[in-house]
Amino acid sequence: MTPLIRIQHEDFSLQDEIDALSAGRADIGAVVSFAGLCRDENGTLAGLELEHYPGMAEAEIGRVAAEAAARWPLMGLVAIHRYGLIRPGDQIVLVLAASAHRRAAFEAADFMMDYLKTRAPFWKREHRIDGTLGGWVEAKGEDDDAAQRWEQAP
Amino acid sequence: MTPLIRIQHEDFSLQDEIDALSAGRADIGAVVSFAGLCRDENGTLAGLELEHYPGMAEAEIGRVAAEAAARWPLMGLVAIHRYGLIRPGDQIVLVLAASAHRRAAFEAADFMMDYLKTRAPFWKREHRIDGTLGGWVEAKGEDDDAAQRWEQAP
Amino acid sequence: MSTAAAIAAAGTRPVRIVYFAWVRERVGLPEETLDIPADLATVADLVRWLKARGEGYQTAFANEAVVRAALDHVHAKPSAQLGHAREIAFFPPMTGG
Amino acid sequence: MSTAAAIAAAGTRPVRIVYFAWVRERVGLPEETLDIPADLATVADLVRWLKARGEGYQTAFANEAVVRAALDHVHAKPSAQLGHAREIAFFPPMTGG
Repeated sequence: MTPLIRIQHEDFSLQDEIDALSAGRADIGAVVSFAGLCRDENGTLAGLELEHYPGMAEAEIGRVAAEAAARWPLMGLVAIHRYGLIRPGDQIVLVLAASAHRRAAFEAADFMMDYLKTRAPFWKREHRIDGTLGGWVEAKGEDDDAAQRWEQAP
Repeated sequence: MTPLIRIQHEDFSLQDEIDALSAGRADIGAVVSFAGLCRDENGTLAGLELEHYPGMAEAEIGRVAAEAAARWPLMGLVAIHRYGLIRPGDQIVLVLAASAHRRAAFEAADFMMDYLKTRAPFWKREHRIDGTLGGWVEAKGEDDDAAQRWEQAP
Repeated sequence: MSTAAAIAAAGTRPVRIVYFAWVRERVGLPEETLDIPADLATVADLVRWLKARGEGYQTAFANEAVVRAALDHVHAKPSAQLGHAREIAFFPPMTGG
Repeated sequence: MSTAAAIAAAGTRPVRIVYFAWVRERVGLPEETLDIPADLATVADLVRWLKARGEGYQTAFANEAVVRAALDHVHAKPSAQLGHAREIAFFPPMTGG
């Protein structure tokens, strides 16, 4: 199972990714996907600008994916992260985990997202509808806590 | 938030369902979806025939969805279950949960699937490629155990 | 005389009974409307009454603990009161999803 | 004389340093190639050396505990050895996903 990792500006289609994963095989029973969308909490957002570290983004998501593949019996794993200007309501990130059964697929997708949030080198900045540039979005402590859930006891 | 429940023979598109959920709004940050596919474990399956109890299927999935909506702050909840003959590799069921943040979306989708498995009135029977009719698929004890995880302490 | 008393006096009431999957196959039909004794109190009572109707029912309900029931589209335990249920369903454990 | 000893004797070695998000804005450039002293051992040592270069760096690294680093595309703690890293990155905590 080779994880598919894409860093791109273009939007993506969940159904296309699932179809590509399951084409020509019938051993996948469960596909869990996470789609992260651009939220506008106050009605003042023109869009989020996503800066990323080319090269490291692919490498780091690849390492997270390899960890997921080592922990769960996966038959497919996709991670797509967009960069550039993303409008409110638009898709930012997709994680898709396929397995024979649902438990592995749910856990792997959940794990991937927790680690993507804290390890993938992306930074969000707000562009406001009044034309001004907002601040850089601050990292949340709860994301670190979420990632901690997956640490195995020594 | 009104859950969308559909019992149909036709296939579905995850991306269409997500787009419909998020159209014209920007408060959804996370959409978790589960797609269940028809597995052929031994290479002998022509398809699964899904029988259902019309009326009760919609009602029961509606009750499960109402429970999920009461437990998590959801902004969208979709459950689509197909009936009739489903070919190996094809989609059978879709659950999609949308929320501001990912934890609620993950848990609600997970909960929905565990309860759909044990409460939705659907029954699977195997059709084999040699033309014979296989047995009815047997319910798994592990599905009951999975549903039990969500029972709240009295 | 109350409605309930009238039904009890009449001795029977009509209910629609529906069967699914292998319960349907063993009973031999997908549904039927039966006049059931008004004094059948629970789902389990109805199952015992059905089993007395013939071999198909006996095979279908051979292991009563396995067969599930629903009253008017709501899951019901063997001990559940039939009440005024109009449609009673019997089926194997669900295997959807 | 070993390669390491040769580098140490030369006194400096060239590394590419890249900056992202508000670290990039405060430093005032997205990347630069600098000849750093060969005796800088850790990421923290490099940060201290950079801060001596000017105000932009001082602002960027005002709170050293907040800024993250990567050595050749791999996350590194302040105590991590620079080793033979060719590309060293500094950036705020990630906010992707």
